[in-house]
Amino acid sequence: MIVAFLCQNCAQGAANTAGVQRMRYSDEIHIVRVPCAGRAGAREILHAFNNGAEAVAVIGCCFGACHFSDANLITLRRVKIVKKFLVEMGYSTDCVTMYTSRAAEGDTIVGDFEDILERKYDPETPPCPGGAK
Amino acid sequence: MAQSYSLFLGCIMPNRYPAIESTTRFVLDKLGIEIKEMERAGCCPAPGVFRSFNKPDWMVAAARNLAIAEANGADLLTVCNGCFGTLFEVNHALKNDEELKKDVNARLADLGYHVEANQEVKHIAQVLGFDIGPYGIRDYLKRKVRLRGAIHYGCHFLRPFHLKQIDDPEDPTILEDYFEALGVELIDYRRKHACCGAGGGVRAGHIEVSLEMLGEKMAAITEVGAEAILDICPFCHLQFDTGQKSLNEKFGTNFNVPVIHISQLTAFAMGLDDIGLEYQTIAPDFKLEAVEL
Amino acid sequence: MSVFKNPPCVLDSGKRDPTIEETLKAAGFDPNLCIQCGTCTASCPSGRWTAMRTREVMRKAAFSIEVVLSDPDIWLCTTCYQCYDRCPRDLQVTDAIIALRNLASARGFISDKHRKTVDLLHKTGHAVPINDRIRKIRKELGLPELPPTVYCYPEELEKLGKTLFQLPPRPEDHDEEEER
Amino acid sequence: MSKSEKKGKQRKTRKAKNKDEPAEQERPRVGVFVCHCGENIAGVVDVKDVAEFASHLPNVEYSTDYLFMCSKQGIELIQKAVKEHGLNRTVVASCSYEQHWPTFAKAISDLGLNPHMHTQVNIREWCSWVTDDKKAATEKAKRMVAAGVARASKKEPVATRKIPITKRTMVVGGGVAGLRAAMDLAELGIPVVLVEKETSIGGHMTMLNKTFPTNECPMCTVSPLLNGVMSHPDIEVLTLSEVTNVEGTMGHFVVEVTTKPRYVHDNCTSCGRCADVCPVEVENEWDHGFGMRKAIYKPFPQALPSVFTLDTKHCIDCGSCVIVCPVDAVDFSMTKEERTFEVGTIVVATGYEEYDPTEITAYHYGHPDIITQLQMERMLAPTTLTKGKIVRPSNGEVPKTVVVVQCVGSRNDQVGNEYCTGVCCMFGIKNAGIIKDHLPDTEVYFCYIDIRTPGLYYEEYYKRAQKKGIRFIRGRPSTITPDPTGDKIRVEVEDTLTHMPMCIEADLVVLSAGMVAPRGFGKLSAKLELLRAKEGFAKEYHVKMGPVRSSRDGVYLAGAIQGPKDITQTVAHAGGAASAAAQPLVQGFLEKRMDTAVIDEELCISCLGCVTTCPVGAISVAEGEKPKVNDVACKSCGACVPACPVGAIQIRNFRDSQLNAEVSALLSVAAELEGGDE
Repeated sequence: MIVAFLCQNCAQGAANTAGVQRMRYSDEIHIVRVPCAGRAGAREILHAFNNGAEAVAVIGCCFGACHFSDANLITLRRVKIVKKFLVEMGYSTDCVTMYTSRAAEGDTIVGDFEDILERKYDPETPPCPGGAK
Repeated sequence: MAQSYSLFLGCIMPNRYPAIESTTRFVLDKLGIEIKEMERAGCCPAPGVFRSFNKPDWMVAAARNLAIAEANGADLLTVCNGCFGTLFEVNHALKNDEELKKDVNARLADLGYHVEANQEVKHIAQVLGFDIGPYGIRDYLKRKVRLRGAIHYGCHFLRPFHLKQIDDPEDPTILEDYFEALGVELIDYRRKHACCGAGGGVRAGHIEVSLEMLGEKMAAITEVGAEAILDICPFCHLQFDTGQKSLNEKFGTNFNVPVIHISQLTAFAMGLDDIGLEYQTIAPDFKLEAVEL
Repeated sequence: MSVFKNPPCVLDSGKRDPTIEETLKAAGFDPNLCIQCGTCTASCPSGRWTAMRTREVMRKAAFSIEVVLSDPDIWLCTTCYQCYDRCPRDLQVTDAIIALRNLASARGFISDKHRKTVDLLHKTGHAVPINDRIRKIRKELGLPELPPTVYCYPEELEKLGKTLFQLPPRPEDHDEEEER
Repeated sequence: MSKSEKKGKQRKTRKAKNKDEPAEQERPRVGVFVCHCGENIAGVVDVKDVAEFASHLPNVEYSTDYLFMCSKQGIELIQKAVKEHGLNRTVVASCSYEQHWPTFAKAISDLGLNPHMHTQVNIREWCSWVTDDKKAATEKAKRMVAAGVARASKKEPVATRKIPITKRTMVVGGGVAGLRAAMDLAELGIPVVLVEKETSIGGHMTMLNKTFPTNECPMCTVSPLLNGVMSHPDIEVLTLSEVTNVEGTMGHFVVEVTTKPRYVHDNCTSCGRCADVCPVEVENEWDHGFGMRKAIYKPFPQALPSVFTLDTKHCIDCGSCVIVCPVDAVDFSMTKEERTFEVGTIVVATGYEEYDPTEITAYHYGHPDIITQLQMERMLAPTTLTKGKIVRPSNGEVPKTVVVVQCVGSRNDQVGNEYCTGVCCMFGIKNAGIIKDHLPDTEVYFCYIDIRTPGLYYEEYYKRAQKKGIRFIRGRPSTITPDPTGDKIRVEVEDTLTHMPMCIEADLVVLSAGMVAPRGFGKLSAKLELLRAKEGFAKEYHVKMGPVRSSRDGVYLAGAIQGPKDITQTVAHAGGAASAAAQPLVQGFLEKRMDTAVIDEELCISCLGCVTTCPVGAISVAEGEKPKVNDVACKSCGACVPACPVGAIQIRNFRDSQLNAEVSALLSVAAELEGGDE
């Protein structure tokens, strides 16, 4: 199961657009609504892993187009820090990533989903914290 | 370290207007630029005809020439707009497309070459007009010319602009500034930046159309009373030189304006008397007038 | 009866060759983006003397009308790039013409005169080969009689000729007379 | 798994300490409503199965499915269930939050519940529309509903607060859009500050000679508005002024305005003696090269405020004007002034700028006989050097051939303006017609790509121009070149309808340059924190439903700053902006949802992580105190929450506990469903 934290502006807009355009992505993607990508931090991401998430994506607006004055850049930094935690814990850093997407373009977010899915199933990398596979 | 270039001869310069070659060598020598010969180089191949038949083959043949210059370890210098067009474009394409480079190298390997596209392709007009420049050239001049000249840029030196980015193709000044420094009085004429009509395989395939286009240019040049046409491309040179004769024969016109290449005029200003105008079809008795400095 | 079924002046939308549009798109030119403003035709030095209308060539290409390949029009472009530099939609018009010519060549639509140029390249390595008069002039100018080009290396020349620019034969139903 | 459970428990015990955690609420009683959305959801998801599954979830009291939950019947169904089963939370599994959260929230708030107790689960866009496999989609919908129910169980009521606001508006830009907006606002009794950077108000409209489609005099049209604004008791007009700083939020902006010195006091009677004696004559910017002015000047006779301006850049300090002024209005000692205004809303009406065609080098703009439409308007104006006559600027002769060229800098990817300005066809036709009217013997050519004249009386106007004998050529000129062998301008164009390239030997060429965003708008938009479209114009909130709102609350857009517009559209747009800007001011207060950040002072360790993180600067800290959240400024983004190392700062309804409950439920249900399969 993959948890995707989507900001209520561009990311959820993109996910809605993807739906309207009847694009296809894996049913393993589960979207969690947050007001801004900045709301999802280390606690949220690690909570998802602790409860069995195989990968976590945090998706916000494009850089420079954040609706909250670049709070998405703060998120980018936070995700990088989470990756450092994961390294220290001996896990792959691939299973958590920050993405951006455009509300008007559903394919941007479907691409993000496909990317995080690929990361999850990459057999070359050590297992994710929550992943049993 | 002295500047050096791999001199790309092409076809028309060595095989029709050797005087352009000899004056180019003279000018580069005076400027202290070392020439590295490009043994085994061939046709660039021409961007109009050969690219039209088969673009991939054209790329491979051009890449072979680029590879020869690379083996010399010196940037490639052309004296012709057509060669510049082909080699610049292919070099640019190879530089920016790794996939393409792989494909081209795969075919080049059969011929025994390898291209990296790590060098520049330059035109003599760039070297004279920008690198040396209208101010820099004064140090090398022995005399100036007294001439009312009409400049013809040709097409592939400045166009397409987004690739070349040398000067604005609608209103360039690079040659104007340079020729003025040589003492030329410049005359503007209608459709100055239009094509001479030779390129794109039109001269080879449809000579009458090619001549009509030339005729339109010649009429404008004659109308303003130019004493000579100043060009930077041996193919335009050929078109102007032999084309005027053909026009006169075919349409009964009386065009008689000699054409002078940038290398020839520069060599003359640097003190070389024999710049080979006597071998040309139009006005073989034309003599340049010198103004001593 | 059947004579009157398909008037020759009506475009038969079924008789289209989609490879034309595809080839242009692959060459980075989407002919459907053309707004037919005529900037290209007005720029064209050839169009002033011939029936060639760059804008029309692009339109025919967008409609994938096959005749655009066999027409001599595309061979009247001097590749001067004025249309390319001025197109308000930033379309690569000249490159599109080259792509059309490539497609025409692949189907054998190459004039005999152009075939001769290719023969020269195969034989001498040059589109314009040297002659005796120039050999003499070269000597007079203090240049080597023959430039050190591939012409002096017959083996390599032969190899090049076998690798590059092998032109397909002219289609039988299309003869030179028709072209002009 | 045991390890993670333990961790979760640890967190829970610590979280329980958070004082601001909603006090013991009554036991959650959740109702789940699964929508078919016709076939949109039910065609892929087994909605009955989902509803059945939901009924077994913790806290769920009632669960059902229905064809269209958003229909009147669907809403009644929800309201009936709430009443009958004593529900205190609702979950509707249907479409997106944006589409129908407000619908269902209103449905329960009508019954007296807090609207925030409604949770929307999007099983359409995020599930049925993106999944092919019916079984997988149903399973996914179940997981989503389970997560939604868990979240709903944790939800807390959120109050809506009324915030008093400053009843005053600032209008930036004194063109026709700004004037219209200012007037409309003032008429509603709202005090307005109008900020204009030029010496006088009126903008581009006062530069025009005639307006389409009636060929009316724009000065006559606009002057009642100009005078009205100048004399309105509720409008303060600041000319030569620019916005230099903006602080605050909707309802209470603090705007700093800098006014450049005019060097002439307001007691100026506009007698003009100063200009008569001024020895310096320079080009008048207002006339775009078709008029001169003195160093002390009024840009045009009717300019308002009717006060002269001294241009120190060109003044030679001779002092003649000081001597002749009968009222001692000229004052060299004036300095720039900075003033601060408190306003509730801001209307941006900075207008457009004419595209500078120099960039299109093939058109050789810069030659005296190649001019733009705005220059043509000035040439036709009776107050300029030509006295309204149409002449060739190079030699003053009457042109025998005029070419009007459309789409200059519009519909042009090369210069980066892909858009159609939409106005040029009409003003091009207008000026072509006026030229033909003035000079019937002159050939007027009109080169266009497409004629675009939508709207009443516009096509008719075009038809009238055709009747006048203007030669319409469907083709865009490739080059416009001064002839080196004569004094003509050669326009090369293909008439695409006859397939003929042609060369027009013109005496005068008029370029219909498009409308672009004004230079310097970048600075203003940065101060106002507005988003801009890639074309440079200010981006509207929504292209269809919010064309007068900007990306920022409390800032509205009027006229061409939102995109090219003609005068009619500009005035209508400005009226819309005025009413939008007036709405909260007339109401007298703002309604603000308090799902904002809250700080548990007991937990807070004063690390100030939240203060430095807050992207809108809504958290402040005073010496020796714990940080405080400004409820009005807080935009509820939640960026502060992860910044807090102890979880002391939370967002209402996006608390750690609430978000974690949703994720836990999702993942545990996922494991369950998977386990059940095996």
